[in-house]
Amino acid sequence: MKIKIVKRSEQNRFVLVIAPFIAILFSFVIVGIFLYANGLNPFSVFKDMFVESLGSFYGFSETLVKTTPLLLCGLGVALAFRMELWNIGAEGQLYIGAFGASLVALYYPINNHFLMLLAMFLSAGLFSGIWGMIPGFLKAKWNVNEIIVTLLMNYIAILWVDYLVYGPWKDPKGFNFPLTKQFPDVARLGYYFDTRLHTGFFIALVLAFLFYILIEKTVWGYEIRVIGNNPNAAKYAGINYEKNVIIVMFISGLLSGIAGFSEVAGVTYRLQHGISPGYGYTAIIVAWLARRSALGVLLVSFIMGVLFVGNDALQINYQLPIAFINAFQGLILFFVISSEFFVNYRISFGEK
Amino acid sequence: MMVEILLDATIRAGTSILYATLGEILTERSGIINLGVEGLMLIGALSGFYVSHITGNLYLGVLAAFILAALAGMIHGFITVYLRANQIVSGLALTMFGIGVTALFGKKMIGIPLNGFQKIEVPVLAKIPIIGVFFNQDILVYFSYITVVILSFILFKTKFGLKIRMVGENPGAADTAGINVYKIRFFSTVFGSGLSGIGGAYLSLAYTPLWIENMSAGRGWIAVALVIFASWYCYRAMFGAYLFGGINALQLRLQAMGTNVSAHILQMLPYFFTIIVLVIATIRLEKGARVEPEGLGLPYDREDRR
Amino acid sequence: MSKILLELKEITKIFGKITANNKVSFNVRVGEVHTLLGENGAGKSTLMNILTGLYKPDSGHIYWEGKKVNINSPADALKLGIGMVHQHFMLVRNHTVYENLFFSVSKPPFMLKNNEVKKRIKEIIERFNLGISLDEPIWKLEIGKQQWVEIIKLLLRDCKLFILDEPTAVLTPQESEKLFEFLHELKKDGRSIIFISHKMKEVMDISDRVTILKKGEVVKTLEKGQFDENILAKLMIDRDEEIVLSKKPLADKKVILKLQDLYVRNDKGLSDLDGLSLEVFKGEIFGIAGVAGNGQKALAEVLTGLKKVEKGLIEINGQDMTYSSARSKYIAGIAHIPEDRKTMGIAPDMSVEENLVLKNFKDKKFRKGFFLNFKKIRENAKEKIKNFDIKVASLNQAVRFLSGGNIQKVIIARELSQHPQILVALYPTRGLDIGSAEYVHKVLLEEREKGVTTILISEDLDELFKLSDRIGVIFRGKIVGIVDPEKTSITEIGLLMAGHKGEN
Amino acid sequence: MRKLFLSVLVLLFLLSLGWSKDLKVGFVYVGPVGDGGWTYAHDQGREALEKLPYVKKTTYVESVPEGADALRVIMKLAKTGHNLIFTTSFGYMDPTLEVAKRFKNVVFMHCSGYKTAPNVGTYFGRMYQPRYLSGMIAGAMTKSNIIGYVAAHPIPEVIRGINAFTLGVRKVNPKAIVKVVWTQTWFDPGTERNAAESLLDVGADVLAMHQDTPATLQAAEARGKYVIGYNSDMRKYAPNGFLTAPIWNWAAIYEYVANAVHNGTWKSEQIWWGMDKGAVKLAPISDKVPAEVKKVVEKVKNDIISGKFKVFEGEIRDQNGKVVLPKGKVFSDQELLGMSFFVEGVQGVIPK
Repeated sequence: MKIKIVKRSEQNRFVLVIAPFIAILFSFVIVGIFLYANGLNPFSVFKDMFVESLGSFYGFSETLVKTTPLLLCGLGVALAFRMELWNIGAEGQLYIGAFGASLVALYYPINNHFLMLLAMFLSAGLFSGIWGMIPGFLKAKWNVNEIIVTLLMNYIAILWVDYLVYGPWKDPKGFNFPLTKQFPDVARLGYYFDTRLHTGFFIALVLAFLFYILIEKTVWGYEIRVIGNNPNAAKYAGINYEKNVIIVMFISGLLSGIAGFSEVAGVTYRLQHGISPGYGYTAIIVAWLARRSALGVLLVSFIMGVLFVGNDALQINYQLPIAFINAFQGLILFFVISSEFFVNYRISFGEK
Repeated sequence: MMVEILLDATIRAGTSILYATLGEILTERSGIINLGVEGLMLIGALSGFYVSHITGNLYLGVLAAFILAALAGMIHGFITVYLRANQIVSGLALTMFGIGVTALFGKKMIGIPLNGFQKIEVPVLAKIPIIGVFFNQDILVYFSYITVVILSFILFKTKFGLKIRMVGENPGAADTAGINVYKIRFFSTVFGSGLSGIGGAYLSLAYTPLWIENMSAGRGWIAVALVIFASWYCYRAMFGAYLFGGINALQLRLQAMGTNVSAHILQMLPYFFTIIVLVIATIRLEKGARVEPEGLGLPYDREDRR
Repeated sequence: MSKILLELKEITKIFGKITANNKVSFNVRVGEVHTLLGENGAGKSTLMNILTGLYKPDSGHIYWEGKKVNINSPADALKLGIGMVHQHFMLVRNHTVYENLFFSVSKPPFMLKNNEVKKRIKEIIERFNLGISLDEPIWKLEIGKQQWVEIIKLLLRDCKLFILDEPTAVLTPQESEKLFEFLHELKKDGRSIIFISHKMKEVMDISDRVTILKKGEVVKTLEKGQFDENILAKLMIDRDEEIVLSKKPLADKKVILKLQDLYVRNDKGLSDLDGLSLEVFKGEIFGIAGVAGNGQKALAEVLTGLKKVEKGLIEINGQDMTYSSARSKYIAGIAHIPEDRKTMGIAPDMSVEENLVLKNFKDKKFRKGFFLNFKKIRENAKEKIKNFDIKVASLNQAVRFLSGGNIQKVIIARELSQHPQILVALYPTRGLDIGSAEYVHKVLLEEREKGVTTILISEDLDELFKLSDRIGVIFRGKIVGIVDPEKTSITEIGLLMAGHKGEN
Repeated sequence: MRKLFLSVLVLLFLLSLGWSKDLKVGFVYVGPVGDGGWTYAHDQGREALEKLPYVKKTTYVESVPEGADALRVIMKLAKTGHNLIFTTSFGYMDPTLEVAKRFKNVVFMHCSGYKTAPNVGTYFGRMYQPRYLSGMIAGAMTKSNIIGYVAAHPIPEVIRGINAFTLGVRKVNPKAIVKVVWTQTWFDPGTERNAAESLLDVGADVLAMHQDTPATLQAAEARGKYVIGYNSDMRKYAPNGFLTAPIWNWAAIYEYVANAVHNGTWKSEQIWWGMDKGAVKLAPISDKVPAEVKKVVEKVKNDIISGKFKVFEGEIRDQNGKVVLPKGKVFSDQELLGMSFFVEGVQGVIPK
């Protein structure tokens, strides 16, 4: 018997879809063994995880609330991926979007509900879009590495918001705590069914749909697809790479910024320190697992939402520390990335 | 006097970042990006602390930090080198994993004091004004100087370093020259991870001898940025690490001297500064020759038909 | 008869659905030049990659000096004494010549800087009078020099078997001559050479034996004296007579394209075009001959607007077009068949129909406002596939799954669909099988009949002689001579290609 | 429909008053239990509760971000039958109230906030009292008359601590000044150590701090200077330089609240206990401190406990010498909770 690793000449659709799930299954098995060794019944632990996030209407709505920022940031990152750009800066773009939305909500007394939200939306999108455009511009103009610039700009964005909430934007009646005033009612997104599910989720859905249309159906999307597939061919076809880098990074930043808008207007109703617990970083993973497609981002961000909300059950029902959950998620990721190998290669067992 | 104090704070604040940066330089020189530095530093910090606490020997702690971080780096190495998977995502997973695992196993180490590395004055040299500050440090700082020299020496003066650089630049060429691309890349990733682990151990054994969760507090990410800042050169990494440490030290000292500057704005400066430096460095590049290893981030598959 | 050095028995290698080598057997004797002849895609490169340990065969055995061997890695091959100069050089561009050669010395020392190593390398450079500086980074060397660096590697390793994959493609005739002299010396030294080439004349000159490969299989191995150019061509092409192409003379000589004193720099800041001037008449096929790397690519890129001109003038129909962008120029009527089909001409993972509008997707007929008009795109694809006889499984098929010839047809169909005034064709038949190549020739001549002006850049002199109305020779970024293909000789062009000014 | 639902809830609530005396207590932590500081101290309190016979179970959820996730976690705890929930960070204030609206039969206790509801109380400790005492010790021990204070984030709790400390310093040593450096961190030992050293560099010979890590203690110990800890008795990190530490004892409050709920006597109140009730303490004072100083401190401590002495009692001047509290007046709790100025003797700036 001889085991050989052979590169697949054509992608096997079945493996493509099934590999990540098998990988997740594997990590569940390993974690299950760990749980069992610690005297817990792995099946009830995992069951509770899913019951928590999917088993009730409320849990489901919470999962969607958690999905929203991941979906938006994931779309942003995925769009940049489409052009082979690594936008690691979704986290910072989210903060800048939250800043833009809050700027309007706190300092512009618009009394119309719709106009207020629209203004917040636009302000969030504009600020974060420009924020995202900066690394795009540097990339286009001087070929400065966008991974590093976006990564560094995250820190600047977070520190900027900290500066505001600890300083000039602090709620004067908030006993000096690092929070802004709560937004007026007109600056809050509506919520539904007596849950926290808010309009932000539907905005995200619409944007996901627009993302799909934009990429797959429009002339501009065609340009982006050509660039992403073969930048030389794009240049040859007269597609302006530099211009599109800037535009794509603008929209990419904008999408993440809308996540910031959705969080402050739909969930927290104020700007505060630590508005995102790392959605922007998770979004990179989301976009990658989603293989850059809108539908994929929707699916993966939902699965991530399920995991996040399901974690509550692990902590509350079983007192598993958050550290365990982090390690668990790292493990799942390791397995999923490794499974990619089987998408690209097959192992054949043949006679020597 | 003030200069010496500031320099002293700078060196010590920069040393853990320096180790991590050197580790990442080694890894990236072989063509592998490892965004798991933050996780590796934590693994190094915990295992260093743990072993030092159990054995009472700080040196064993450093060794343990190196070995365990290297083992964790092996996961990344295996996934990216042998399974040819996406390096960025694998690195992010490593960071998540490192944060989780160290918090999980570090619970018992919280609140335990440790007698860490002490300063050792180098005779004569320590007496030189200003420069002398470099020679009144703890052993890990001295070891970091040596690491800079040795790593730079290995990378640029020896056969072994040429292998690493070739593999990072053009794995195909290296392969036909009879170099085992996979082995070199794997080795560089593992060894580089170990160095990042020592960076973590510097925190838990010398700078602030204690263990708490997440004690690297983002230094791993700074190291990743510094590799670019240093354009993959060891001595520049040293400069960069001290620059970062220095700005932080300066920021705090300006406060202590009663200057009215926003800490948040000041803390932005290093990042802002790095972006500016990065842009200038990129613009000034000699055209044609790229600074980064040309094979960086690309998996190598011998049978890949293009 | 001398001893057998290497013997391959029934080597088979399969990539996915393609059988690259099917039960290939042949041997190499000590001290012979054994030429492998075959179209691109006949499986020569795959076979050589197996020999050098880059690929592992799916079945079959290799015998080296009578012993069965397994070559699992390039290191194994080097240990045996098999060395190869790949078509794509295996050099590290950012490293110096010295660093690139370092691992080729036996037992490389621990320290990079080593006078012993330096001496050994220098000896070889001096012995063959190569004039290469050890401290120069590779990217600063001319392509011919880079090849010598590759050859020095094999000499340093004291290889018994040299494999040279189309080594003359990047050389002037004079440089090739030098290479052949060198190969004779190797032979005298008792070393064996596997030589891969398309150029019949060279093959005739140098080969002791020739093995012809076709579609992954060995057709025949012939001893010296058993073959001449005709026999070889026949075995290779499997066709008795060439279709003779006739072309009508040009009606009038109206200048359609005028280039004056063009200067273009590349990324390295070196001059790619160095004061190039040229006038092309309407309706002619203007051939550009020259050794690769003398500015052909830059010329094409400038003409198609991919590259900016540093200095100079480009006039089309008397109109200054020097500084217009790629798109507006294309619309002004320049079509482009790029040098490298797969890396430039197509978006490989996108569908055939989408690739067929790669250049004109912005046209009104293919869009509805912001959106693509998929109906029209599909209609267009159907029409092109029919007209150009493109073989596809479906319109949605990713274009990378097509054969090389069909990919070229996709590109040509797309480029010609806009009825261009000028066509810039780079190496349009490179790597195509004879059938596809002839099809391309036919299309080019048809376009000529329609009044399209073609600038044909090719390294295949036969092709240039066959198609061109005039041939300009490019050397170091300048046109150094223009000749009439019916009145000139290969020798004259060869001299021009080497930079010797022609008499005219 | 909703009305019906609510009335059922109320009914259930009334019924529950009848027999359900056993407690299931939930805790929401902002950091990991392993932070060695704030959350660690709370968790000590939780462990104390576990020993009570009527406490059936305690549950904690750690590292809960103060943004969108808090509400979901608190809700989850309420839903899983926890009838007493402690939320231990200021940022949980609004989410706590939000959840409380829906779970009228659950008692919520929010730490460090100011908003209450019929089933929401607040609690905090008058940490400024032991801070004052520690300041007296620092003032007595300094020779350079410069005392360094490694401050965390500029929120009222920290500012109040600095002020109380400074008042204590000035009480025994009117010439001494307190220099403040903000680290903007709760636990980053590296930066905190650096900050501590920056204060030592400008001549401070006694340090005080407000973070969760003992980095400041280590810095002082290494330079042979004195240091005052925080959160819990951290003397093992600075065996020579450690003077004392104001420390939390949350168990006092937790046991009181649990008992009240158990007995059905709980009412919404704002608990702000001081040293008199043992919610905050001063760790045993080091032998390095002269006996006469100890004596004075002991006396003031007794006065504080007996209520004879108030820390923030006029006349108090701000940094610029302006009188902010005339003689004989006392700051109200509201004023204390929102404190945002430095008293005379502090050298430093509150970031604006």
